[in-house]
Amino acid sequence: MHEKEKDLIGAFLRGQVDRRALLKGLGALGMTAGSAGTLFNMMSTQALAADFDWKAHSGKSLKLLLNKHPYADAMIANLQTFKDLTGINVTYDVFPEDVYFDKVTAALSSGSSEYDAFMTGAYMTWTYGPAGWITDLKEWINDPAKTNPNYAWDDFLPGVKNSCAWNGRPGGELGSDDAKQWCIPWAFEQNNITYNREMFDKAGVGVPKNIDDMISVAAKLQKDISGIYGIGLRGSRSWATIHPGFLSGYANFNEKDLAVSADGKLSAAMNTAGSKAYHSKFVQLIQESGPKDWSTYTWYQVGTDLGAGASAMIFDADCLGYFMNGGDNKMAGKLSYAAFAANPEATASTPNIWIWSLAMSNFSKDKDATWYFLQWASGPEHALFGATKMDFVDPVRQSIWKDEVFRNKLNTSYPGFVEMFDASAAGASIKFTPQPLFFDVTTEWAATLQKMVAKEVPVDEGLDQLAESINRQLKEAGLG
Amino acid sequence: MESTSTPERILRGIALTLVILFFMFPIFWIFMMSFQTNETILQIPPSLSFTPTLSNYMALITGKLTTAAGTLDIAFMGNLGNSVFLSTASVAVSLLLGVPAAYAFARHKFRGSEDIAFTLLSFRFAPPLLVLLPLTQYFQWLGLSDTYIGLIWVYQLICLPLILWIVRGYFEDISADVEYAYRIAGHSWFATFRKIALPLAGPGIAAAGLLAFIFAWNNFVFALVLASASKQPVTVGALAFVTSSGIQYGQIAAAIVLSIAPTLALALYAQRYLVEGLSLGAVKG
Amino acid sequence: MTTLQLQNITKRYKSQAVLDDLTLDVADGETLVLFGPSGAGKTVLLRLIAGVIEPDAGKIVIGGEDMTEVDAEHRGIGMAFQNFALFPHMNAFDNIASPLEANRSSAAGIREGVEKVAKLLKIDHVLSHRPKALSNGQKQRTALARALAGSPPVLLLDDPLRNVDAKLRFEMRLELPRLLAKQGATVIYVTQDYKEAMALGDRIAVMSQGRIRQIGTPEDIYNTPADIDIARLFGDPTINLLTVIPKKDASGVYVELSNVRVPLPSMPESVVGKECVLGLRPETIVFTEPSAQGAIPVTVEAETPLNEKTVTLLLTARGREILLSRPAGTPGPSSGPAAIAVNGAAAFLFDKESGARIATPATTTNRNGEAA
Amino acid sequence: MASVTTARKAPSGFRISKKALPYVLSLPALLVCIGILIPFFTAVINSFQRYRLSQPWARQFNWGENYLNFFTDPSFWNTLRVSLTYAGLTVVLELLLGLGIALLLQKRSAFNNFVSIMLLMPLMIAPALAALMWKLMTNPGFGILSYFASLVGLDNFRWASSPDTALLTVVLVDIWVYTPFIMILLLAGLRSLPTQPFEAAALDGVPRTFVFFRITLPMLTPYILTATLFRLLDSIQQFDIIYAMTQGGPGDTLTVFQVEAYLNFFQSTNVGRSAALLIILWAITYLLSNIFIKNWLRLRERARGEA
Repeated sequence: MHEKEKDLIGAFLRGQVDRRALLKGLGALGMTAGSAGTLFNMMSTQALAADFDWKAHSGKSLKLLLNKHPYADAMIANLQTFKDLTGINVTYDVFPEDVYFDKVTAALSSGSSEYDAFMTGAYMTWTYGPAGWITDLKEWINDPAKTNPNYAWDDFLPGVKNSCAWNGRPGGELGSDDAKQWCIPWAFEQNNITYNREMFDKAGVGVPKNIDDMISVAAKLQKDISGIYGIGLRGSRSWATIHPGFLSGYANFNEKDLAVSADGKLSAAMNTAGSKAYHSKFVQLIQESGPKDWSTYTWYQVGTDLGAGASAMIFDADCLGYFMNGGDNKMAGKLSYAAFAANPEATASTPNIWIWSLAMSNFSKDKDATWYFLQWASGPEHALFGATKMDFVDPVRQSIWKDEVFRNKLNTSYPGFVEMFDASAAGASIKFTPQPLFFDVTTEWAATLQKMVAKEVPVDEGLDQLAESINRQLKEAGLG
Repeated sequence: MESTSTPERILRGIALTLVILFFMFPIFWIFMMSFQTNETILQIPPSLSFTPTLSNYMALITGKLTTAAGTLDIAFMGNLGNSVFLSTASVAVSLLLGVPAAYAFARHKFRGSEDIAFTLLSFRFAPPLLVLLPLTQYFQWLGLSDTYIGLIWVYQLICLPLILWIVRGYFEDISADVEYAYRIAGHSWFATFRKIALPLAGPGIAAAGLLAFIFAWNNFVFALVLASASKQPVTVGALAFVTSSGIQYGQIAAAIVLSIAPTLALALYAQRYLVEGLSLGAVKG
Repeated sequence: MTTLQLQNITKRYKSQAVLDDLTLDVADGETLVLFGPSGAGKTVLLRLIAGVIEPDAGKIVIGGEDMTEVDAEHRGIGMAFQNFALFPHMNAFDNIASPLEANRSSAAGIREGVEKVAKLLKIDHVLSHRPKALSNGQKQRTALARALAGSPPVLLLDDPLRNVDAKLRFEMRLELPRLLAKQGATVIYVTQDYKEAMALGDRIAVMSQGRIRQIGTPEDIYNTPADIDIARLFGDPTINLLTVIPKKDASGVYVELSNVRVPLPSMPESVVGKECVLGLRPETIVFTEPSAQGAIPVTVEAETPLNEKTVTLLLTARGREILLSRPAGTPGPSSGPAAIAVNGAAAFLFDKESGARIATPATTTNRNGEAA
Repeated sequence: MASVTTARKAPSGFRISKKALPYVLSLPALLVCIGILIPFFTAVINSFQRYRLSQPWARQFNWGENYLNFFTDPSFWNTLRVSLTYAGLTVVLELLLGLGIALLLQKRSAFNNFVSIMLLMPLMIAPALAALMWKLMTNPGFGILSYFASLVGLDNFRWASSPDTALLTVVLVDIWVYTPFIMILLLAGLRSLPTQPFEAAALDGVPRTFVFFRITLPMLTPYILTATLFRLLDSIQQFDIIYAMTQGGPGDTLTVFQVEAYLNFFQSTNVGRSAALLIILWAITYLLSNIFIKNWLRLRERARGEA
């Protein structure tokens, strides 16, 4: 059947025909999009199988621990392809994001061999890695016998890939030569601006250029448009408050969370003059134009408000803005995206990033088989499937960003997204200092921010206290 | 009561109205939300004008949830089933173990009885997290993690002490002579327990059982840490509506309504026991 | 033979002895009344016999079998509680049927048994009622019926008439002896009412503070009370008690009341000069002519008719109160000065210090033949 | 000699001796729970260790150091203060409110019974979900309660997000969820009180307040103690509501024991500190319940002595 079509798709998968040519060609052959999809899947299975023994672990069984997330949904939607390809059976547990990481900690800390692989963020591997719960994946990536030749490890965005590698030394540089690859990036988020075009037009303001501009733009929006507030920011007592917009702007001023001395000792770096200045402005921004109950705001409230038209913009994950521009959100189709550099002297945006990644449990009973899953799930075929057919933003492979279909999809429905990405991708990386007290530091940082916003403590004093407390904890843990 | 004056009746009426307003309004609001989508729930200012939709309930029952980021599979009905099973089984086990123990503490002052009773109660006030965290490891070794048996066992920490202490009080309130009379009439202690003590403490047992059921039903932290997705109760499962693409308030509201339903039905059914029969006047009279 | 023996029974609550080394024998078919004030240990004793509580020391032998360790349900006992202790969730029929059910009787047998005893106690019309719907009297009869229904060889009745009204109590007091006799059981009956004790008991055991103070036939107890307390407890109106110091002259031992010599012919000489209490039953005192031999002058203070008796309160010259009881309708002064005669032979003399009655040679023999 | 015909059943078959019976009845319950003691001891050991999951190599016994550190740690004292305040506030308010409602519903009627069941509904919603709903209802934009507040002029009432009102807001949610629990126990208690003293008092024309304070309240005390005990122990260990509403914030306003210990374990993976915190919490609850149980037993004893 369909010999011509198979040839065409085969050529595409071998890289001989680009995607547009493929679709054109298929159209000419009278294929509907749907049947082309099926054929495409079938062929990609064949293509993958061609050069590598995917069936080596046939008959085995794996179990995954997944977060309730569009990325996981995209993977599950495509999972049959993997099963067909390898003959490995895969089951999975999905937990809501609110409790997901606690579940991971509970499972791993008890040494549970139930799960072979799981979703994680890079920050978490700073705990999981030293604790001995996850496996360094370099061994597999570099083994040609275990990794298929099309995997293209070099295709991953370097900044993202390196952010998932750490040598385990507190304060050690991410992606250093001796770093261990604790997890494989799957998709990531840059923290930039998503704004409501209608509201910006109505208030007659442009996209803020720097932090001072942001303060005034947000204030003007809030004043001119009734019933809304200027800018959505996270504020709960959690690390999640620090890592998006807040840290991205902070890093733009070249400020650090911790300082690493020559002998590898860590100390708090939040009480520098530059840091204090930035904190003051950020606190002012929240006080003047942030959500009224900012201190309870998590990802959900920030997104919900934007989608429901309660806020004019957010300084948060780009994919949060992406999700709010679709579905049954009231503001769907009215949102735009822009890179944001808080420092007027900075040349470009330097967003801190969150990376949804895949890690291998050290308690897995069959690591080779697990690696088969990991390389498939992070491989180019699934990445393309996720990016074009599902909501796999932001993709971590450079080839996807070059993909026309993907760029077109973004450009039509998500104005400014591609430009935003291109403008800040170079500066995008994890801005935290990797160290095992990450959550202690960030939680306390968030609590201090809350106190400053509530005017319980002045910014200067608050930061000094924070630095003092963090230094004490670092010492206690033998890191400072 | 018959002699209550008019102003007092009015005052009582006002007080009761306020109480009902305070406790029932959120319920009413949740109920209303369960017929709305996020679009009408998230209005500024909030309003009651909306076109009711059954989509939330449909989503829960069919297990398909449509969000900004596409269609998600949800296992709400499975979660509901787990909740029913876990709570019922836990309370059943607690009653089986707790009622005889309560009887022993109420009727027999034996060596160490108060110590044993107190120890049993102390399980209730051990902070759940304290035992939970090491427990995950032991369950791993014992092969109990992610089993219904393991969960039901841990749920005994919630149910058993509550049942034990409430039921003990009811047993103590039964006149010992009534039981003696039955013993002397020629019946064994077990027959006496079954024919006299159990029926007379029945309302108390029903009430304690219902309260234990509610507490087991509402448990969150044990279920979260010890159960995999397939064994999850509603409390954990409902968080699935907190998706990365937004909180599905409508569905959470509908989930709450659906999750109250079994307990409420049970409470209404047991109403006689719960408030009317609970009073031991019948026993003492 | 269903005799009942309690041997050296001791029961303590929190180191306080409620029953103190108590020994008691009850003959087959006998009705023994346990009489005493509340807190004497009567109810505890019944429960020990029934087997719902255990003694700290001592043996309980029923029908010649040591039952100390035997469970209540195997002792063959019927018991009626002072508070009735009916099963509130069962109707009167089921209440009464409970001992029959325990015997595994047939349904027909149970019905027959219940109806028989219900008819006997005249509660056959309320058998379908729950205890809540029964009057106090009906409850009491139901409790009694339940105790009787199994025809137990030993029957323990714990003050069953305490909580019923006077009229019913009076009726039952007449009715019960007939009923118990019919039953043929060995009965222990607890009461605080001396008339009940006198009316029902083959023998009466007077208890106080965990001990049996005296045991004997009702006549024994009345006529030869062991001590001042027992004398006071039995008799209505209560016995007159006057502190005296007996003297002696040639004609024998005597005491002086208002300077009148009252001879105590049967008293031993050892009492002379010792402070004693003279006990005079009100019915042994009679009005007499002031001029008569041994007449004691008194003033009539008040007169009260008491059922078939008339009770008169008198004041002696020294201001001591004395009660006099005579059959209703017999003549006597109702006010003003009068004179009385006291029968010294019928008087009791108690040791003031110990309260014990000072035995007279005539009565001693009588008291020793207790269980004969 | 009719009595002889009454066959005395011989003791037969398997019999449990009278002395052993209560143990036989109560031990299964104890045994089922005793397994839980093993993890408890593990936790005790952990609390005496320097133990972070993220630094397994540094795990060692540091004996009392985790505890000693608390003395100089202001966040610990804050935790202690917040936990006790929270427990005290919720229990007292819920007790008063619960008692008031129970008194309102005391009279037996179909309506009152129905209302009392309806009032149980907040208890039937998992606190974690209830908190989520309250969070929405107190949202400054979409929240109906914020809307009501603005109608009465409280335009900027910030509920759980302001340190000034966060405690009150969570306490309010706690009251909403748990008052029904106290109400139902006290209602049961009220309705089980014997009627005679009240009838007598009514006949004698004793003032109602006097009746309430001198008859009702003392007779109700065992029930009040039971309800208070369970509520107090749950309240001082509150987690679900606070964690879902504020995660302990804003600032350190609501870092109660379990929230702090939870964060210490699951986020910081500082097992040692987490365990030490929980052991202290356990000690507090142990102490409190001991006091309560003693009083409870004494009152029951007395109540039965009078009966």
